[in-house]
Amino acid sequence: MHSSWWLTALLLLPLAGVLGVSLTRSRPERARRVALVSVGVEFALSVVVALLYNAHVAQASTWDFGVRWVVSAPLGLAYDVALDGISLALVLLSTLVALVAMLSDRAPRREPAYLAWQLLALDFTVGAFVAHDLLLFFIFFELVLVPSYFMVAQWGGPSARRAAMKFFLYTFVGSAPALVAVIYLGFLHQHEVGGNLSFNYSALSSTVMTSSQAVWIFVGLALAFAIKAPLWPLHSWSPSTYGEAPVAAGAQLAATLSKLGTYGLLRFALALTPLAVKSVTPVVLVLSVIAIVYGSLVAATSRDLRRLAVFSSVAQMGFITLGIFSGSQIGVTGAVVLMVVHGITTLGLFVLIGALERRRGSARLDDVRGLQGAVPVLSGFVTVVAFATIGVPGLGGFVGEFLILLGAFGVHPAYAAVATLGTVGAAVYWLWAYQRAFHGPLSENATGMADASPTERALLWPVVALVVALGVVPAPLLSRVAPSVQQIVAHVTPTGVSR
Amino acid sequence: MNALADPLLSGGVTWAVLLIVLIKVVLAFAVVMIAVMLMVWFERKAISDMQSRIGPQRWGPFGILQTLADGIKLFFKEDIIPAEADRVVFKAAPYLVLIPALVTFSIIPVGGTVTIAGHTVQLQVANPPVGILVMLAMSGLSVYGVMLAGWSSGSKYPLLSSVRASAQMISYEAVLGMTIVTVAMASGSLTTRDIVDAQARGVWHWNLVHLGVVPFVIFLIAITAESNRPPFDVVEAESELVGGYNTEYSSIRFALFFLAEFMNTVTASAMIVTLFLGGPAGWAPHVAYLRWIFPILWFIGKTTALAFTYVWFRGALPRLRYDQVMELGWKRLIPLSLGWLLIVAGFMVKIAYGFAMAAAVIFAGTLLSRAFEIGAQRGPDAVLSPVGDRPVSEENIREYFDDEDDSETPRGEK
Amino acid sequence: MTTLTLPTINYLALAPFLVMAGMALVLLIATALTPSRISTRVATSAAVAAAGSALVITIVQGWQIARHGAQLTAAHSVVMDGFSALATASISSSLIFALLIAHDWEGRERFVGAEYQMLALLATSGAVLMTEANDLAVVFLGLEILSIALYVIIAFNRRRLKSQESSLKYFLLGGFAAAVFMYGAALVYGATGTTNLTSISYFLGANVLVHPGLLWAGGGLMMLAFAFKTQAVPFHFWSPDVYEGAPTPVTGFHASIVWGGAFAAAIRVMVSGLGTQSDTWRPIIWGLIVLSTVVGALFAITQVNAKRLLAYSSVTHSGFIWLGVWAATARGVAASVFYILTYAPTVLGSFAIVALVGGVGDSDHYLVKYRGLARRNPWVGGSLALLLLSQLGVPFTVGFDGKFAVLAASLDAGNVTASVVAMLAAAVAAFAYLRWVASLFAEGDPDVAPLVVPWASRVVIASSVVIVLVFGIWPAPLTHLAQHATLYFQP
Amino acid sequence: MLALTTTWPDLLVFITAAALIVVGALGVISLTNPVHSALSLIITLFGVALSFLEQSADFLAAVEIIVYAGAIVVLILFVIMYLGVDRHPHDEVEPLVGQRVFAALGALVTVGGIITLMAKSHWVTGVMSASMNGTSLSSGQGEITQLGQSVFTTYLVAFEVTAALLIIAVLGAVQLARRDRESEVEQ
Amino acid sequence: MSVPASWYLVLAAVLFGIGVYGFLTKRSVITMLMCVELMLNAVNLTFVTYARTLSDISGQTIVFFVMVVAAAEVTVGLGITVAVFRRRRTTSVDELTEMRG
Repeated sequence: MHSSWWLTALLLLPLAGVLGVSLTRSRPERARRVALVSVGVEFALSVVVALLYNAHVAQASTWDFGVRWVVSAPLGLAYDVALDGISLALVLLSTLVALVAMLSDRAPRREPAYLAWQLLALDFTVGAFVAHDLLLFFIFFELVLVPSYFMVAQWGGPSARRAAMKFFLYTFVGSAPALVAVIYLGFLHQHEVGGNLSFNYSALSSTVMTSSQAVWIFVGLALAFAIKAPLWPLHSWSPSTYGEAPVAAGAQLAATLSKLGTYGLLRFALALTPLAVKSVTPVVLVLSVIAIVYGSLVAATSRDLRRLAVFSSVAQMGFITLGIFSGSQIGVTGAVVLMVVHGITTLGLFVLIGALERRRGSARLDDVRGLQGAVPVLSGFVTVVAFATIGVPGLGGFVGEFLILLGAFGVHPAYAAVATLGTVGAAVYWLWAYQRAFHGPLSENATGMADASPTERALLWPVVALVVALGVVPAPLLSRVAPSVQQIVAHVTPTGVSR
Repeated sequence: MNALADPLLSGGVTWAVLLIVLIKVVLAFAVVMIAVMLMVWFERKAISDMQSRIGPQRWGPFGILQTLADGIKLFFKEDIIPAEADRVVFKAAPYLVLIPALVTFSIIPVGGTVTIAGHTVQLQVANPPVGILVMLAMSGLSVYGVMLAGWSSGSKYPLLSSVRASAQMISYEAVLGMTIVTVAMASGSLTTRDIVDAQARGVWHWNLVHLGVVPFVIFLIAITAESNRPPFDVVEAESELVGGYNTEYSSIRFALFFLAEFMNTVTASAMIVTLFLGGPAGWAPHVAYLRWIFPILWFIGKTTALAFTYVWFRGALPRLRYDQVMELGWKRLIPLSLGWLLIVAGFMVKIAYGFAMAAAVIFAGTLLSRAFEIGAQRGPDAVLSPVGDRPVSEENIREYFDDEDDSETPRGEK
Repeated sequence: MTTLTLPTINYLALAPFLVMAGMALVLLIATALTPSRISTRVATSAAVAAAGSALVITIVQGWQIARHGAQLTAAHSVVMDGFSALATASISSSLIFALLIAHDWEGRERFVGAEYQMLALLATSGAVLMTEANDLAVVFLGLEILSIALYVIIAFNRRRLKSQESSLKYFLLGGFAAAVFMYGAALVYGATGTTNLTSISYFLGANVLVHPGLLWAGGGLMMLAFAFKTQAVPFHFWSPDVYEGAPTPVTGFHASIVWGGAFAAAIRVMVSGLGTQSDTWRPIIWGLIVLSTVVGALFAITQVNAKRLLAYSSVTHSGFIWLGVWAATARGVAASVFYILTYAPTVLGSFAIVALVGGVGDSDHYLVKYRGLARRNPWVGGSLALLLLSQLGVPFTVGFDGKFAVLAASLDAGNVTASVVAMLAAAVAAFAYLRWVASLFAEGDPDVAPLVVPWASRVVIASSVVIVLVFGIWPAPLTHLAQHATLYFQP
Repeated sequence: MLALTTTWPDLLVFITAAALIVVGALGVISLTNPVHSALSLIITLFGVALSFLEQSADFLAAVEIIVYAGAIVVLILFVIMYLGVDRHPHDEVEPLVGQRVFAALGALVTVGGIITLMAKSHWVTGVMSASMNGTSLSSGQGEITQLGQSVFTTYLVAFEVTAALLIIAVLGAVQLARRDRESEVEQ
Repeated sequence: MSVPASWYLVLAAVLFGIGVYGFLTKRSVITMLMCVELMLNAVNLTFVTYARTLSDISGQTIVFFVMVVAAAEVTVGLGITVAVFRRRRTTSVDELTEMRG
């Protein structure tokens, strides 16, 4: 590890963008330009960081770019950032999503405030991913709520305010016990080693605790993460929120916000409480499997793309948790891959939702027939993205799900089997429905629909390309993620199964 | 200073002691009653003289039994209780006036000490360690009688009168207290016996002289006002308030008020004598077995002189207006007595402190008088600026005076 | 004659009190000696000067304490330690804010004269006295100086009946609470033979009471009174009415200055005096915490009046501060002080805006009035949103740091359940704040003219926002200070 | 102070004081006319003063009468008369069902609890004159002197700050009772 | 000294209880004020009793302060009552209905 200002720059850049946007208050177009530039630079920066990653560190450590600066010793507050493979993947995802989302959202009247919130959301998400300190992560994790709330509440659909409130409260309630768990863990550590309160990740991960303490801490943390993800029984805020969110916000929220939950589960809830794993794994696995089956089925029966995005997310989150808790390195790696892929596909879905809503006023597909004839390119994009979400081989989703199932089969075959069946069933159902909407004669209400515009194509092609690329050559991603994953798995299950 | 101020009780309570106490009580009661009777007569006579009249003369020598005759007459008159009256309070009020006056007398040393059956007996009913505070407490309580008498009558004028009276009494109580503190400070004790003893060494040790004349004057004025005597008898101002708080009273209850008023005069005189004029102290010849009688005579003499002062006040001075009474109390006497207290305290510690304190008091007094002047100019306080240059429109003012009316519905929702 | 040896007095310890009460006297004398009424500007400047000097004095105190340690003075009835210095500093700076808010309010209501400033200074001097009181009698007197002056300024606006009614309610209940407090003090006196907190503590340290019932009863009654003053449930019922009725600048007084005094005294009595008995009183505080946070949050979400909402919100916050008291450790004390220190400017800033929106007559306090405020006055609306988010406990605001500090302290002392409950309640209360924040940004009535923000309010709002943000992101200076806010005596 | 060697006078005094206190207090809460309540309060005050006397707190007994009976209750009576609420006693309707029962229960439980706790603690657990520099109350010395000593040593600060309290009281009373010209506008 | 301190303590507690009961049930502001006075007197009695029991003058000194406070409190309280009464013509707390909710 070596000290470096890269991550700090990554965190300051969107803030500078916010400042720039707020300085151009009266001119929306200029504000948009400023915002776009800062997001673009941010994305470029993250790519540079990705390229620089681990170029100059000993192979033993997966953490890079670390900076630690104690803000308040008695409170244990510290500015402590670092990056490992998993974070790197998600940081890249976040910046990409933000860039595309911002580009795709061309609603006529977008106040600068909206752009500022978007930038802030990006900033906080990146902050959470690069936090190398439990408390700092938690702070960013909480902070993301504020821009999300405002974006949804103020620029969303007719009942957005209510939806945003529901979303905020849901997640806020979840994070209440999490904060308690965070502090509790900090004290366990402090009482063990003395000195000031510290929430440093590396330090905390070696905390000695009893297994019941571990379970309680896990439950406290996991609750918050599970709500944010959202994991199956706690997902009920998501349909209304994503149903009402403006497209760009929806993309940003669905694609990156949910990763905060799964990332937190993997990085903190799981890795900091190895002793809890044994007792909580069955529960999480059951929930994951239920989520997969339930999410897939609901997603497959929904012709509304927003609803599809929501429930396929639920299913995918099920896969991710299944992977995380499979206890095998392959499974966890798969989970990380799936996080990235899910982010990209969700982004694609929301870009499509935006496109459809511009044309038809809504993203519903159940009242149209034979769209393939009218808007072949758009239909093609829908197909690819949808296939990716249900894990059709050759696409990114497949790699993730495959790895997860592979990992899970080795350890918990029964769960894996059910999960597989669930997806297969859903795929069948989905294909059948797809046939109705896209094949056959064109229905009247779809005539006159324009096909994808150049901008839309310019945005969607890279998405599709990425999905395909990740499906075909996942190696660059895997090679960066795997060592970090291995460290976590090794920490959680010292004698662990690794295949 | 002794914890046990009364040597009589130091040896424990025996039957003899109880008997002595009982005798003292009865004796004091009798003496007070007779004194009151004489006081009434004395006042009527003296006033008559001042006004070139003759005054009572039928009953007894020089009409000395006139009071008794009046009492008997009143006793046989019809006892009227107004329909609107609060009966219990109405009946109780006269006693509430009388009792404090009587109790106050119990702490006044009328003479030195005598030895009866081996017991040293002080010639005063009681000598509690808190001494002079009893007088303050009683003057505080005497407010009730007046106040309740007026209130319970269920009539407008008595009520007004009683409110006036009680306000006046409370105000002057503060002055009294402040002067008493000065005296207590000089004597280093609160017991009346110690106060008297401290003055026993000669006229120059009398508090009248010892403390400067000011406290004496203040006390004299204050206690006159406290007992609603002329020229501070605004509560009974016939021209304004019919007859005062006891307008509705008749028969024996009225007599009780009357009694109380004169008893207060006697007590007040005795109290001044005790506090400022050395009480029973005075020259006494060596006469075997009768040495104890001279202090008593001195006491009676001094008290009579003061009682005459009261009568003189009544005969000579016009009645003050009510607001003048209150102003005198609050704006003159209270600051003055407080200032004098501080000066005396300063001198008691060190002469230099005394002068410094005097300077400070004079400075404060100047400021105070300036403040009074300004206060008098300013008139009643106005919170808003005068209507002429008000930038707020009349409508707005309406609105914000009305803000209480729309309590339930938020304004914005209309 | 017996000689009297006066105790030595360290006037530095009493200086903040003396400065404030002294300035009140000066204003009183000036009022009497000037022919025209003193202008609000002069009165405010004088009072702010006094508060500012008190603030400076606390810095000197802190310096002295750092060099020579904490000390008892005036026959051990007053103590000067880091805790009192910091609490006094918090109270003094809150007073500056409160005075500035009141300055604009007096201008709007066209009040002239220095009465308000005098009473505010006197009330604050009572709170200051409470922070450094080391004797139950002094605590009581401080409490009463604070309360009685407060009754008057709550009823200050003679044109508003609400103001007087709420003052009456507060007065009656406050008198009741004072009597209860004193009865508790009497019982503690009987149980320990002294009213001096240090002596009480020594006594309890040196003697094990076989039958501590008397002490329990006394401590319990005193705690009841503290709970009343700090708006802890179930003794909070007066607070919404008083918040609604009191003039808005006075409302700001409550959660800053009154709390400063009341919590300081509560901490000193409970931790310094009865610290050895913490096992006994902790369950009571536990109940207070759980009830305050939950009830406060539940009622806050149903309110339609901004001031009532803030009243219930402060009930919740009170529960949080009690969390720090519950811990009864150095960390807990520091956390509570930190919370008060940061909550005070937050709530004062909020009330500055509420007072502005209330307008002439100080009566428009319904939440509907706030619709679109952020669109009409972006800076004011944004500030209010930030202040509310801080009360909600969003990270990078002082609200989060404060909650974090007390939670840390209470968890450190092993109070997991109450901490979880408090956090959940805070999440529920979030609804109330959010609804308000949302309405700030909603489309408002276009006919409503933007607010005019006078300079004093501007100063208050700006500084509270700066404090909330700067110390929210970088709380180190304040936490550092709070760490030195140790009690003179802690068993 | 009466140094009595026999016990029955003490008992008698106590019984009298207790009777005065309880009767007076019950009167305060049961009489409907506020003036009668106030008078009843005076009875209680006398009982308290009497019990002070009995417990060798003569000075306080006097002060109790002077301050409470002589000033506070007079003030209360003043206001009652000034407001004219004396002639129309409130009809004592219970606004909340069973409020009295609950209040009685609450008061009973509180008082009972306190008495029980006190009794269990043998009424007093403090050590005689344990205070650090408190002035001990020893017989043979004047009680007033000791009070003075205590006020100017142990409680010096407390004593001095009462000044602030009194200033507030005066200032507050004036401020509250002031009727400004504009308040006539609304009538 | 014969009467045990406990008798006085119980007497004080009873007085306090009566005050509390009255405060909770009475609706007239002035009567409530008087009930607070009852409570404060119970406090005074307790302090004096303990001062005797403990042979410590502090208990008596504090009674002083309680009295001062009582006086100040009554002054201000009655001031507020008068101010409200001027506007409302009632001293019953039930009729203080400006604020609800």
